[in-house]
Amino acid sequence: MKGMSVIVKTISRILAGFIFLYGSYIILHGHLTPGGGFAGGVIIAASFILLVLSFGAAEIKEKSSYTFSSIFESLGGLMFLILALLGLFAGTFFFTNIISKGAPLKLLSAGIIPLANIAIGMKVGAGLLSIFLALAASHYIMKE
Amino acid sequence: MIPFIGCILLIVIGLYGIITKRNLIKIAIGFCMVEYGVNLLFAFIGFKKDALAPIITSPNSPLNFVDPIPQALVLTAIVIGLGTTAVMLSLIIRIYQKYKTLDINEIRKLKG
Amino acid sequence: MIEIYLLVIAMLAAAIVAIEIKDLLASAVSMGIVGFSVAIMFILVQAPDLAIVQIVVEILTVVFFAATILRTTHTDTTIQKGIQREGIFPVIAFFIFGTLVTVLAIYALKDLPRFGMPIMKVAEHYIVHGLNQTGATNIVAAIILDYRGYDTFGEAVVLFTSVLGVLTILRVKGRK
Amino acid sequence: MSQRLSYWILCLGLWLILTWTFYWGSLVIGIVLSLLATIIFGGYFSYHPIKILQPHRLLWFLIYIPVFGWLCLKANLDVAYRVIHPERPLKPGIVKIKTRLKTDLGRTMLANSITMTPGTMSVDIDDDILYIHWIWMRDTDLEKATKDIAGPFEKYLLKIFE
Repeated sequence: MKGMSVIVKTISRILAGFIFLYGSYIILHGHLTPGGGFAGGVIIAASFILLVLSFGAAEIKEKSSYTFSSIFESLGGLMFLILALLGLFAGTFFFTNIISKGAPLKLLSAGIIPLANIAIGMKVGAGLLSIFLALAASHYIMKE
Repeated sequence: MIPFIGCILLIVIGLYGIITKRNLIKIAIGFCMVEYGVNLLFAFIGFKKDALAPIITSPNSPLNFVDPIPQALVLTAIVIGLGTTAVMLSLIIRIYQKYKTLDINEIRKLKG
Repeated sequence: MIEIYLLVIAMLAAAIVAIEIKDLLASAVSMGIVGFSVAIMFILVQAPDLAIVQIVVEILTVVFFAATILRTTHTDTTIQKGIQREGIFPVIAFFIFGTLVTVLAIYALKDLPRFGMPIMKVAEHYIVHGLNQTGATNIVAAIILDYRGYDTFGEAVVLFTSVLGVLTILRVKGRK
Repeated sequence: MSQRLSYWILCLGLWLILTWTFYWGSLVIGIVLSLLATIIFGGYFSYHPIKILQPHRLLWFLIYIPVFGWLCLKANLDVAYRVIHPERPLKPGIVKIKTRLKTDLGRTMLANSITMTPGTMSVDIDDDILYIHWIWMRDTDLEKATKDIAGPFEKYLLKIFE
């Protein structure tokens, strides 16, 4: 897969970071506004997919992107599991919200829910990115 | 009642694609249709007339919300649907590489 | 209300086009139309969380389908005029199963509450106590990450398994 | 390095617009996230930060917006006239033009401006040669076509981006 023309490249250069920031905003405000880990994670994956599509699969270092996305996916899953186990370590149940709730309607509130959102976002984004790389990037799959 | 019947019709259209079509990608699209129909049916069951989305905007606002539980169930189902679709598509790519066709009758003949 | 009916009609038309059209790329795009009308209906029934996820996931689904179609073939060669002898059995099977599903579904729909008047016994508890117990103002986030955390955990496991499946199916050669 | 600084400023501005608050927690998270976005994506960005700080570029950009609107309106009326006219005076074709802009961002803006005015559409770009699909091919000559299509935009874009 070759890259596209200079116009597409220039625009996607500017937009990819903005899309990443928007996805992060959706994840971090998941407990206050619509959105959350699922939506934000997919948006972050979309920002990387935009770069891959516009610059072409030959441009990216495929091996290291696979390694990165697997590391992030495992990290997300591990973080979610640790957050769930925190309640068990504190002497209550699995998935207890033990961190203080904070003031409502503020960004830093709701205990473990924002952290769990971040974990879910990392997991979903990295997982979908590696699925996309496997489906669309060329070298990994076939040598026709 | 009519929106529910619309969802059922979408599920039946997906079923039609799965059963009668012989192209593998059409079958995958049929599975997606069934998934959309089920998700939409869930969201419609939770709808309440003249109610708001389940998000508290200020501490003293009235709690007249639509049912949040179907939404929470469907939210995970949508992402899982994308994952299963991806597995289906990767299988389709492999089948095409091996048999050079997407027609299931041809594949059945070429098997072995 | 009328906009939901119109969108349902548009969605069903796009679904039929997606199943029947010959060009597979056009078929994937028609499936995108179905997904986007589903997203708009999610907004109309006051489910913004679902609408955001549906829109983004729909884009990715179309991208995945396009990637697959670029890898394989563009045209559906199985479509031909008239019904062949081997094509008659699936049609009969569809008529049997389709009528069965429709009749049973409509029979089951009678037990559901009417459209627009849900029974909210459990949800009432979550709505009233959600802000105090979890601190999250988005009730849907409170449910998926606090009250029903197990559910989300199972979802994460399923997603992990599907990623594993895709990478295993598509890898070039096994490790020695 | 300096390109990354300008990208960081842009990202932080976007975060402030999104959250619309100066609550300290949100501000700290915004700064960290903009840094993250800059580290990951900033390497692709090539626009010198000095150019953002020069006020006359911003002034020319503010002038460019109404000029572009006026040109767009004129092109709209022109295409509408061609559609309504009973003889349909159409002579479509693809012409080649040569731009004087050097930076990628300037060329992108020029191509997008040409595409957004009705009647002309940029099809492909190859270094400083643009291929334009034109609904009424007045000239096929390179110099004249450049003057006709790109001339009104290029004057301002040269001052903004070069």
